[in-house]
Amino acid sequence: MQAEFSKEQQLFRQVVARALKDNSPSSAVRDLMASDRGYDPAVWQQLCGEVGLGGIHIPEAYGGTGFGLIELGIVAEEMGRTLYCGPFFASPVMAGLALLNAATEVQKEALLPGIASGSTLATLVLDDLNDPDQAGRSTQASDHGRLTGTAGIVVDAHVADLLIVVAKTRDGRGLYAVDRHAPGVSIDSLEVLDPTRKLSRVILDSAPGEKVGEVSDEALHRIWDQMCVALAHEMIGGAQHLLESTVEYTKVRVQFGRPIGSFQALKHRCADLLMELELARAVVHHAARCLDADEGEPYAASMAKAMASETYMNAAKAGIQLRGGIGFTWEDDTHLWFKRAKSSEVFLGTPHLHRERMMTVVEGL
Amino acid sequence: MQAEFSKEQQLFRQVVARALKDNSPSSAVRDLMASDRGYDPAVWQQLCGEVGLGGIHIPEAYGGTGFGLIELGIVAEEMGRTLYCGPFFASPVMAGLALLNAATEVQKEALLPGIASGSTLATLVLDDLNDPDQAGRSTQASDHGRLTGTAGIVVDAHVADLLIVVAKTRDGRGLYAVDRHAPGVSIDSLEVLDPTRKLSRVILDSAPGEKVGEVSDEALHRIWDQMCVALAHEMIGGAQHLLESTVEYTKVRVQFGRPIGSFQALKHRCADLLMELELARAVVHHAARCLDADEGEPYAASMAKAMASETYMNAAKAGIQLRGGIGFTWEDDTHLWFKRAKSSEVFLGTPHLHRERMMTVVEGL
Amino acid sequence: MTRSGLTDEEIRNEVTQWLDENWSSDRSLIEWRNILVDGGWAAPHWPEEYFGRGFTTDQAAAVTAVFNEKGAVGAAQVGPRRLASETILACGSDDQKRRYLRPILTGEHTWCQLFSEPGSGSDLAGASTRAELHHGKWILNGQKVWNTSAHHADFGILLARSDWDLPKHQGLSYFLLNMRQPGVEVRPLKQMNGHQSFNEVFLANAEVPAEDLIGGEGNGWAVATTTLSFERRGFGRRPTGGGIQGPKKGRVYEELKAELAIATEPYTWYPQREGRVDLVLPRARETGAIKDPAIRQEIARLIGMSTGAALASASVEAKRMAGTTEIIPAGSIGKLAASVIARQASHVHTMIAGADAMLSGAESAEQGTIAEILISVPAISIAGGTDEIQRNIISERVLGMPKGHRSDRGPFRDIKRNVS
Amino acid sequence: MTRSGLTDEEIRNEVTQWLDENWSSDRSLIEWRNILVDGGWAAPHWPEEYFGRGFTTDQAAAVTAVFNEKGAVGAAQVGPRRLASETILACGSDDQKRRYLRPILTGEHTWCQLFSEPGSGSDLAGASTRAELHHGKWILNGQKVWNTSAHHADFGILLARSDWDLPKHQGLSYFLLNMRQPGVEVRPLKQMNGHQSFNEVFLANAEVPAEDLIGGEGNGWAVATTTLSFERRGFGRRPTGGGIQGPKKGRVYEELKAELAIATEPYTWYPQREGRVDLVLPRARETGAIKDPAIRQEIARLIGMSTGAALASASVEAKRMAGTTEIIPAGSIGKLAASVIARQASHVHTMIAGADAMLSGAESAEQGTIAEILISVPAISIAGGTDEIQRNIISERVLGMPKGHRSDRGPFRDIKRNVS
Repeated sequence: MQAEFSKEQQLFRQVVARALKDNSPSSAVRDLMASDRGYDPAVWQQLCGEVGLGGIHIPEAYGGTGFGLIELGIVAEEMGRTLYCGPFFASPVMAGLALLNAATEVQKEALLPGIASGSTLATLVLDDLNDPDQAGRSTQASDHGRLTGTAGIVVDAHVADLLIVVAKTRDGRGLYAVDRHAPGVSIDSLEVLDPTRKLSRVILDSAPGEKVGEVSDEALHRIWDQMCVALAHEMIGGAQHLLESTVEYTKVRVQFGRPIGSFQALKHRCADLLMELELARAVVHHAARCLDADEGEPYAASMAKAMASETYMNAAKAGIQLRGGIGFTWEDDTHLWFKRAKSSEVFLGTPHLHRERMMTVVEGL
Repeated sequence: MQAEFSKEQQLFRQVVARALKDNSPSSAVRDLMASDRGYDPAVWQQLCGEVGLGGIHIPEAYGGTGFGLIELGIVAEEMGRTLYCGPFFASPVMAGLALLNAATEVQKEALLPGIASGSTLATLVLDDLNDPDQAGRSTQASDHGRLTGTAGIVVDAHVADLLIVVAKTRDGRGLYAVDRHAPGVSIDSLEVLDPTRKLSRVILDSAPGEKVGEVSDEALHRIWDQMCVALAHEMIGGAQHLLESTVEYTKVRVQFGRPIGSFQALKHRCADLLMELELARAVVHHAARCLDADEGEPYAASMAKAMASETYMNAAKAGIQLRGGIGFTWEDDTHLWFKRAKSSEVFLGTPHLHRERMMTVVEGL
Repeated sequence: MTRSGLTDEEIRNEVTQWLDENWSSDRSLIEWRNILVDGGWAAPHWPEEYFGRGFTTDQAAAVTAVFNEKGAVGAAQVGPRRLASETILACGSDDQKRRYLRPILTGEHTWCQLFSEPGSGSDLAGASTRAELHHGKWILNGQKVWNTSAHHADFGILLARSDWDLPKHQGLSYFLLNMRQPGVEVRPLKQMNGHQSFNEVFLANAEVPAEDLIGGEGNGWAVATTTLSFERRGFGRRPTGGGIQGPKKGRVYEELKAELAIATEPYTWYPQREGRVDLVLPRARETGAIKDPAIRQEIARLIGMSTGAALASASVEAKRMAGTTEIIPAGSIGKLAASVIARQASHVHTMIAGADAMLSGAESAEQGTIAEILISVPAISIAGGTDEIQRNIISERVLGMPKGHRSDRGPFRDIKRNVS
Repeated sequence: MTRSGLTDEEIRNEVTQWLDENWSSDRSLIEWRNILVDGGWAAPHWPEEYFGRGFTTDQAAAVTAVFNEKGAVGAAQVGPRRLASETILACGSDDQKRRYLRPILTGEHTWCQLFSEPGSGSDLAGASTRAELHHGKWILNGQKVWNTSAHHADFGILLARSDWDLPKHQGLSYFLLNMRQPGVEVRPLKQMNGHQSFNEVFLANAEVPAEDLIGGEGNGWAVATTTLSFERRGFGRRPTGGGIQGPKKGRVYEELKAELAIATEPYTWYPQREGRVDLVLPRARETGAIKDPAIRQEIARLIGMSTGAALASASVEAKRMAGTTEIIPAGSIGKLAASVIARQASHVHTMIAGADAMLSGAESAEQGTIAEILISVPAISIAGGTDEIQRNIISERVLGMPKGHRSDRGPFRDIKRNVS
């Protein structure tokens, strides 16, 4: 199993970083988070077109670049760093991973190319974002593929063309494709804690869905693991940005006649943050490699999600605290990452749920 | 319910503190912890006689001074501060509280005066020191009062005259008095982590016991609560000593041309310790008042034990860390308190067990 | 027997009789408060020369008790207004007391505090707002920040630098600034939680008459610490509905409600920044999270901390009543504890809410209160002195640990500072 | 192709052939090692002028591999002995290398490190042991501490102050001290966990011939940092049974076992001070604690940290092989992580053991290992540089945060220090 990033992967990271640096400055983030749509279609098209971010992990047979979670992680990490606002996580990551793991060959060929090219905006409708075993709990599919149920929180559904829905069937769980404009589909935008990630409530009232595959418990957990690892990459990218920007701030901000970064209490807090981040980063990168190679600790994804969540929150708290009053203002950018850190902490399972999930696996080893 | 210490109680604390300062310097602690007996009978007699520490919480009718847990706590707190080595916790606290809560009138009159005067050394034989509900689990009393079972850890049994045993009976739990020299009683001294508190294994092989009372679940939990509150006082006394001695050390120890106490990292760590100690101390003193007045939070004792345990350990870790290599030597006294802190942390239930026990009560409120 | 020689009983009788003769809820608020001041009951703990009766804290409490029973409205003394009056009373000239105290009591004047600057937050004494004397007038230039209620204040208590060649604590002077003048511009300041509780105040040749310098030129820091000590004692504490519990009829109540609505507006989210420990158990029960063993551990920790803090501060309060000195350290320990408690409460609220914590607003948990907690708690460890400053105070003043090297000695103009 | 131009294959062949001709387990250890040194295989990565072949790390690894396959015994290079040889190699004179390196390789001489003092722990450069030159001899007076193996060492690498008027880092000199002389007294030092792994060394007019000053007078700190860099790279790492896996017959093995028994004795508790993460799951399973949800949370945290640390250090190791520069910071981050992990492991072991953690010794949990963990873990955050020092290094060297004010500038004799 790969232990380090290859030269190509390091190069790819630079390409992605540059593209995002140009297209996702905090000024853009602020404009987009204030808008209803929440993203810039032109930029998204460009990222999918020129850099191929929409299909990085989608096999070439389905119109993607055919890389794996390692590369998907690189993209997520750089997006987390710049707080890029766009349908990346909803469409290629959530919907894409669901289809890759559970859809039939035919349906993959039908649905994935649009997602990869960015011409289709899809999202995954899961009625439980805390615990995979609960998914589909309150969404019922009739034998004729009519879907009824409510998903309280769906990422970017307000701009999605295609809803990929996990629903309970007579004999298990099925994956369904639903046209956003189909009768019986209603989507209400919700007020969010993190304005850089738009959320909606999706209500299905016997809406017509096309069944695209079965979702076994095993597949569902694999999808969940892969989403968590992508999210964990996003989080360490954000934590990295917070640590860097905070350290820079302490070097220039002066109080009591000296830069505040020369006060030992602040130095030691930053040192502890770096150490925590190094451990989390190592585990997160490792988790992607484990899933790609189907080796290593079977609990790596939950371990990564739990550690990345706590590291991100600690970096966010320090980011505000070390800036003092300025860090609590709207004008300062730190709160944008703080809110992303907080919402990511609870998205797809809080750290304590992931530690428990992790131990269930450990116990069985 | 009393909110502050009365003038009399403050005065009493001074008397106890002086007596222990004179009789329990760390030189004495080191001598006693190296001895088999582990305490100085003359000193114990003096503390029971002149200061009346043996019966502080025992009603005058049974030869005590007739005060409550508040005063018992004052004594325990000052003993924790000086690490006094003696049968106080085994005899008046553990055995005494068990008899006070569960023995018949006749038996109280028969057994408590000796404990109060110090002429009898008693201890409580509990076969489970983690969970009160398990007590008596592996100690069986026959209808004729023959006791059989093993208690893995018993405080000061090696010097006890009288064993107060909690045993399972046909219809519940009973409290039994057993002569240390009776047939079927074997007591093996154990190697301990904290040499200032001697422990033994007590094996009863159909040993003759006199039943002195019934132990209802409610009585057992009251005994447990009271013992925990006494122990919690001992712990905050120890934590207070560690904080004071450590702060003093940082004022005189010089590195890099300045007292290490002028380094902000050390200052802030001590500040956090003081804050933590203030909260724990308030809760511990409050718990004694709650139990004396039979008012307040019914989970106060577990709250106090959990908080005092963590505060003591944090103070102990800091005490060694801030002294650097010197703190890790046998010659330096800090490890004596560190070991007491560690063994007290797990004695009568670890913090997490007490938090769970606490929440069981909270949930029912 | 007490200083002014009256027992609580005598006071109760006197106040009751006076209220029976004078109190009416049909008067205008100002009219009533003028009667109140003339009667000497507006601030009975103040000296007799200045609208008071020189009562002790206990005696004054007896007066308040009667007012509450009768539902009689008291003087306007909430928020920064109170910091101003106590400071003027402690450090002001006879003339300043005559001019400023009465309209504070009657509520005709509202005040704001102008201490912090963008360049000096934790380092208040590093203020670099310029005060220069030109033919009998002080001309002020600079910027202040975190100024609660500045947007509707008539006056401000202001700290500025009148001498750049003296060491930093010695070159400061303290002014009473009239906010209603062209040289003063107030802009609202938005926080990360969306509220606009504070303002920035820009001073461009703002003027202060020589007689509104307070405490003497160069004594600004001494006067400021006086103000801060009152703030630490909770004098600046956010206004409560004091005096108007329950639905009461009458013009004076209407006007008081209006006054309080304005005064309390900036503070609506303050309970959230403290973590709302009170909501934890109800939420844990209704969501079933109270059954989650990992969450139980964290709730137990939280209950322990907050119980300890409540008990500790109660005992400090008791000691204070008994007239102890160590108020500031106790305050710092309490403030530091409040931060730890708020963060733990926020942590527990997060565990309980799970993915629902991604939402905010009226449709979200507790009508948005949980979301507001999660994005307001970071303020508790910053506002009114950061955790780091509290730890410095505790370690140096309570534990007596040695101060580190200072880099801000010598003439202020030579001290390294932020370039604004 | 490599510096000395040999491929791994060529090396393997040459070593194999040489061993076939020379290796025999019936020789005495010293006899064999002398053959080894003469053959040039004792330290192939050393320069050819000094018993080596100038091999690269990879080439040397190839040699070791063959030795292990053949079960052939290598040179004596464990513990402080190795720090001495690498330091002498890097900073020593030609004469010093000729005299001291060979007996280190053969194991005839054992060494100890004499850096720390009671008055200078974290502040190594604050050493105040006096070195004074009297007619061609250095006379040493002072006390050293934490000297592993000093009680059976023949020589010591020693840091002492030769000039009290220079700034503290400039007045130090570095000596090679013969321990077998009247002026040197070694006393064992007992730790809180009962072990005596270290010594105190008292120097009363101990003598060092002028030619055993290393690196030049006043260059002691530069030489010491060289030694420390090797220590940080793990060169000083505790000896392992290297070379004698499994039961092997022959005189040389007997003598090697004896040598290792002495060398490893001080380190028997080192695994415990690291927290014994390996014991956590087995203990949790056998006690049933693995079913306790609160303990599960802490075990999960521990597994996460230790997995992360293992992965991070592996990747640093990889980078180092690739020849990176930032070794020291990476070392500091790893060392700091090791402390956090050890404390968490100790915490988990405590939760698992419950009241049984009150016991110690053979009858207690894991034959006393758990108890030893609980009272040994405090050492991990102190030995080899405290957590505080590591955080200083990380914040200043990795994050580039500004240094604070230094109070130890100017002539050493004027710097405030501990009065011993």
